[in-house]
Amino acid sequence: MRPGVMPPGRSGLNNAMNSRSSTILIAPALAWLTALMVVPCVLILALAFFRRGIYGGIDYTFTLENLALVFDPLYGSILLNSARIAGIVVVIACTVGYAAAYAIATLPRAWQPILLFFAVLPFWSNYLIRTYAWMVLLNREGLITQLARWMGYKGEMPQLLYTEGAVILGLVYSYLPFVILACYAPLSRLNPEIAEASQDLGASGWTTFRRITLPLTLPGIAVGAVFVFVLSIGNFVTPALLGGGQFQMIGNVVYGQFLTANDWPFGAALSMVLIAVMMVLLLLQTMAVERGTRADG
Amino acid sequence: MDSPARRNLMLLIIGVTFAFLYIPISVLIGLSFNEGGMPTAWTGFSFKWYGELFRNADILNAGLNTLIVATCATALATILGTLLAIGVEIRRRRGRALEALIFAPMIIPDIVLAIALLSFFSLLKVPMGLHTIIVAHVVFNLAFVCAVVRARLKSFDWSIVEASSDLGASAFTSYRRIVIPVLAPAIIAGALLAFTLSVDEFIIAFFTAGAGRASTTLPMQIYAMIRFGVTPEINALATLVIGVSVTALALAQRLNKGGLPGQ
Amino acid sequence: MTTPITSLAAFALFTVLTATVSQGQSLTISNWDGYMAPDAIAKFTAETGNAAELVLHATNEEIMGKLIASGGEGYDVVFVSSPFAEILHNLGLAETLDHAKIPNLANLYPEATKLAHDPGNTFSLPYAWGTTGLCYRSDLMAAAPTSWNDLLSPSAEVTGKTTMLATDRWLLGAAFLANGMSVNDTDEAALAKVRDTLIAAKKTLLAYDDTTFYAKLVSGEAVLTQAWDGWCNYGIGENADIKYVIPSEGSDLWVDTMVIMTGSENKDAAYAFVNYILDAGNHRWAAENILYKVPNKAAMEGLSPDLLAQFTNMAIAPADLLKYEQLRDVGDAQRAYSRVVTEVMASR
Amino acid sequence: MTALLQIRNIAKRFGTMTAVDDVSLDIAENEFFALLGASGSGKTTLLRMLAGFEVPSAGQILLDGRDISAMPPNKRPVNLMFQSYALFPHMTVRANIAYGLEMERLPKAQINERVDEILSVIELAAFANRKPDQLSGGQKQRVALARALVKRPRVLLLDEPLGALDKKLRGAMQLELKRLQHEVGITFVVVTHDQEEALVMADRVAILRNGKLLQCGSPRVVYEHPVNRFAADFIGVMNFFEGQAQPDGLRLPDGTHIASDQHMPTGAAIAAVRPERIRLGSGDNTITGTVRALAYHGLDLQLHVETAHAPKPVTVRLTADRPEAQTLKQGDAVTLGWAATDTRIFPA
Repeated sequence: MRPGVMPPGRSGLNNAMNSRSSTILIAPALAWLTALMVVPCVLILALAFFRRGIYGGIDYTFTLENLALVFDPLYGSILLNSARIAGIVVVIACTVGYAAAYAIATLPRAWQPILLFFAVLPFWSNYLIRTYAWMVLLNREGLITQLARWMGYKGEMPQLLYTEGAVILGLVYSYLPFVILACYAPLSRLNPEIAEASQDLGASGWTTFRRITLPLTLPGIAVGAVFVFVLSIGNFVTPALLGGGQFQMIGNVVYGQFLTANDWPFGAALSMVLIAVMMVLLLLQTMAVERGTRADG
Repeated sequence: MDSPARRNLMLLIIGVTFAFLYIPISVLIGLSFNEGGMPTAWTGFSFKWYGELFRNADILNAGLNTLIVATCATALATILGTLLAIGVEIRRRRGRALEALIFAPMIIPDIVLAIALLSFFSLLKVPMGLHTIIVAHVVFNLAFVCAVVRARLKSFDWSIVEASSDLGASAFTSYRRIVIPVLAPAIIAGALLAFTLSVDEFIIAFFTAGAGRASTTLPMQIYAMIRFGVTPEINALATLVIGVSVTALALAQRLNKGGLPGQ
Repeated sequence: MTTPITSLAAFALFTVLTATVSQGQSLTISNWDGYMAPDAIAKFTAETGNAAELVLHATNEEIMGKLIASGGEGYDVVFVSSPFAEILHNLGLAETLDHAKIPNLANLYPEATKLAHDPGNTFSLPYAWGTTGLCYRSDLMAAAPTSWNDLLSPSAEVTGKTTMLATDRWLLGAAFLANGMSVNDTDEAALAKVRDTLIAAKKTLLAYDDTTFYAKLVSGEAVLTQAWDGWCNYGIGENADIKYVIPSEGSDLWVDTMVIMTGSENKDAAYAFVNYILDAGNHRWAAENILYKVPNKAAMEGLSPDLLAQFTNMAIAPADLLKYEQLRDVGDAQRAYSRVVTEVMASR
Repeated sequence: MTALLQIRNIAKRFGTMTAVDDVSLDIAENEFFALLGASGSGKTTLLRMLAGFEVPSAGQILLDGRDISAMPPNKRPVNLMFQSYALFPHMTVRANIAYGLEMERLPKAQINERVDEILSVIELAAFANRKPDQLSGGQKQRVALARALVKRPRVLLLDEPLGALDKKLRGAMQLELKRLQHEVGITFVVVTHDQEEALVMADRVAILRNGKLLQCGSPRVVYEHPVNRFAADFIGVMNFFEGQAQPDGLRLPDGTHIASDQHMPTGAAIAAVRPERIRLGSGDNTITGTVRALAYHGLDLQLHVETAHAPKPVTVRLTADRPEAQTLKQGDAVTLGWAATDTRIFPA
């Protein structure tokens, strides 16, 4: 028994106010989450099995049409395309984010918290505003064009805004702080002597990174990657604002089914796909983390 | 290992990353003080757009709505999330299902939660308005508060609660005088994060809001401003909103050294 | 934190308050933002003694979703485009109008009582009408556009600087017209053709834009856009080089209407409201300020010639407007329309 | 006279694990009592049952003849000084000490008076307004002690009270605690794994092993007359020789006879002798062996002598300044002797 910190289950606190008080403490939040998250999500699952009324609304007859439609080539291709864009975002964000986190972790300990704070800060400021900032920078008459003109560039500027590149850039920009945070956590916990031991045993800096540092910090990258993928594939704001409405991510289709086409059952079926993707990725990530922790003993 | 070249490379990486993160925001902040208001030309320093902002009834109305939503959602989420964190930490057996349920609101795509709540409210014929946004925000806010408080509880010395009990305090007194005050920095930090999230949250608010101005929040107003023609006031608004977030986050960080979720 | 119970109580109180406020007995009117005089509600209340609350919707689809979800409850008068008024009528949510209660109906142009979607104004009252055409920067184009094909297969000069409307029916409308089809065509082959036209056009597009295309014209980001005439006028108001043209293949006739809901608990007040809007002076406000044509003869006749000279598309004769086909409710074919739009959006 | 604290056949089971197994003890008024045992011996669980943090699975705890087994900790006139001290980190020293008195709802003036009094006893008056993280380990320990003592409990329980202090401070604090106990006249029950600490401080010591009480008695009794080999092994260092019991001692497998004044009938038995009872040269019992290791401890010299009679080397402690100790070196052949009265015989 560690001195002082009684492991829950053996502590006197638990005897005095144990499982019963734990239940009392947990109950309100659990009830809230059940009523306002679990039940609505189950409702969505159920909706997916009903017909849409001719003018929207729900016709309560059972059907598998909506689920079948999800795998229709049209929506299948939208799903794949969303996954492709989200995948590109993940790769870029994780590469840049890991590099930045790695660089921060090499600096003196005293600087790290402040740098990390400033790296994360944008993540907590308004998403729409951060996206809008890129509209200001990228549009044809925007700051980047102005800058190019000012520097003497005379030709026609390539279209920057309303392109797939702009959507990817916007998503990377939005989620990069989170990736830096997720990658920094395992990097900062890494015992520097492990890397030194590797070099002492004859490995080069690069080999040490590849064989020691990277595998040990993989769980952080996995967390970052899953978050970024899930948030990107379900996003509808960035494609709408930076894509000029020309790039349909699965999030936009769900949005459209609910707010434009008034086809709630199909929208529900599509969001089931999003939930499924999220769950599979979380499972994979949990497995990656467990493998990681087993690997480092 | 720590050659100057390597060190310079690391500083370069950090410099480039921070430039990428901060240039867009800085541009907005800069433009908010541009007399002309347009990115095309700098016509002089001015607070004109801030003045415009405070004369814009729609923005003020949305700002007030946001304040109501964020305050109520934060208050509720702080209570529920703190109790949840303590309850979970003193629990003997913690199933994966419970952990997943607590974790879910942080990872579930906003759009899914948004449409789920929209369907839920409209099927139950709950009239939508600020109150529906508030109860929806509590869902993810309480998860964040819970995460921050649980992080603090990991290093919490439960023997002080036993000591309190040993010295004659009832369970309630122990919570009131020992547990809550010791956890206070984490609880306040969690509340500040929840407040920030609530102030900035757009998608769920957008779907669970009622009709019209009565339940338009600031992010909804910003979205409308971006979609329906940009006015220079938006830069001033952006600067203020960023200011609020930065202040809340800095306070949270100060109170809860290194204890933000994920850290 | 010290008084969680107090904050809980405050929240409960607040919830109750918001709930009761939204249950008020006054009229609830839903309209697009900025589509009515800001003081219209206040003046209506002052003149008739009926309290009213204005709520806003961003799109037809948004208000339709709400009306269908709620079975039409909670709203008294809604402003929607004509195909959506038809849907409300088909769902039995639109009140059959008692013309005796709307004396100002007499102000309407005779043409406005013969609209295809609702001849005789049995369930809807036209509020504004107009055409969908091309809004462009005459100074940045070598030759003025004349055809929908100038937009759909643009010259090199304007490639990447065009926008189209994002709303299903009008997006399809451009391609239907360009292909010489009805804007309400539901034939499978026709839809396939339209889809191909739009996919080809997408590659040359700057963006889909319903709301800020005029601003893009003003800034020069775009030079040629698909536009509703009234909205093009905002651009014309800021830059005289912006012009509006109805392409040679024609346009649709769009009509935004007022519908009284059958579920209204205060129908007399609802009638009073639509009658108030149709008053020559009140209706004129819309033409003068939002620069849309109104189907109100008495209102239009009071417009200043200067306004009509600046915004030439406002001068079109009602008889000419009626030459164009209206968008109609296509029933279940709407799903096929949505699918075509999704296919276009998903194409790369 | 009945004992202040009577522990009657108490047991505690956690699931299938029995932490405390049928322990009975009487602790007298004003006694300094030590519960001694290795980790996992059940001593802490026993202490926590006395404090009220664990409910016994069986048996009773009587305080002044009253059963308190089911009384919650906050109602017992018993206080615990925690191993981690468990000082409230957000309160000053003064507030920490006053906390328990506030729980008794004493008048403010009286609380202040008693806090001041105890602060001067522990000599921390100057630190009254500091927070725990501004104190040294020894100061924290004294605050924790004061916080429990100020309540004037019938029994003060101390869980490894000196465990977190460094070795030097620990020695000083052992005597300090004993002095303090004498001064305040309160019964102390100390849990410790450090046998030296128990011997130095306690009036009586109870040795626990695997949840069972091995022996209870004064330090001299448990040291000189352990009841079995485990008690003998636990306290101090002991040399063991296994063999068969005989009327006047024990016969080793190689035939060597070990004489003892203790008698055991027959069967496998163990002879035990303390290292400091063994001398160089012959005695009632004499064996020979080879010095394998020498360790100089300042006051004495410790030898490990390999012999033919036991698998482990025999440990011998000689006073370091004796002449024969000066010349000993590794590999020397030595003769070891000790008295029969110093030999204990236990069943194997």
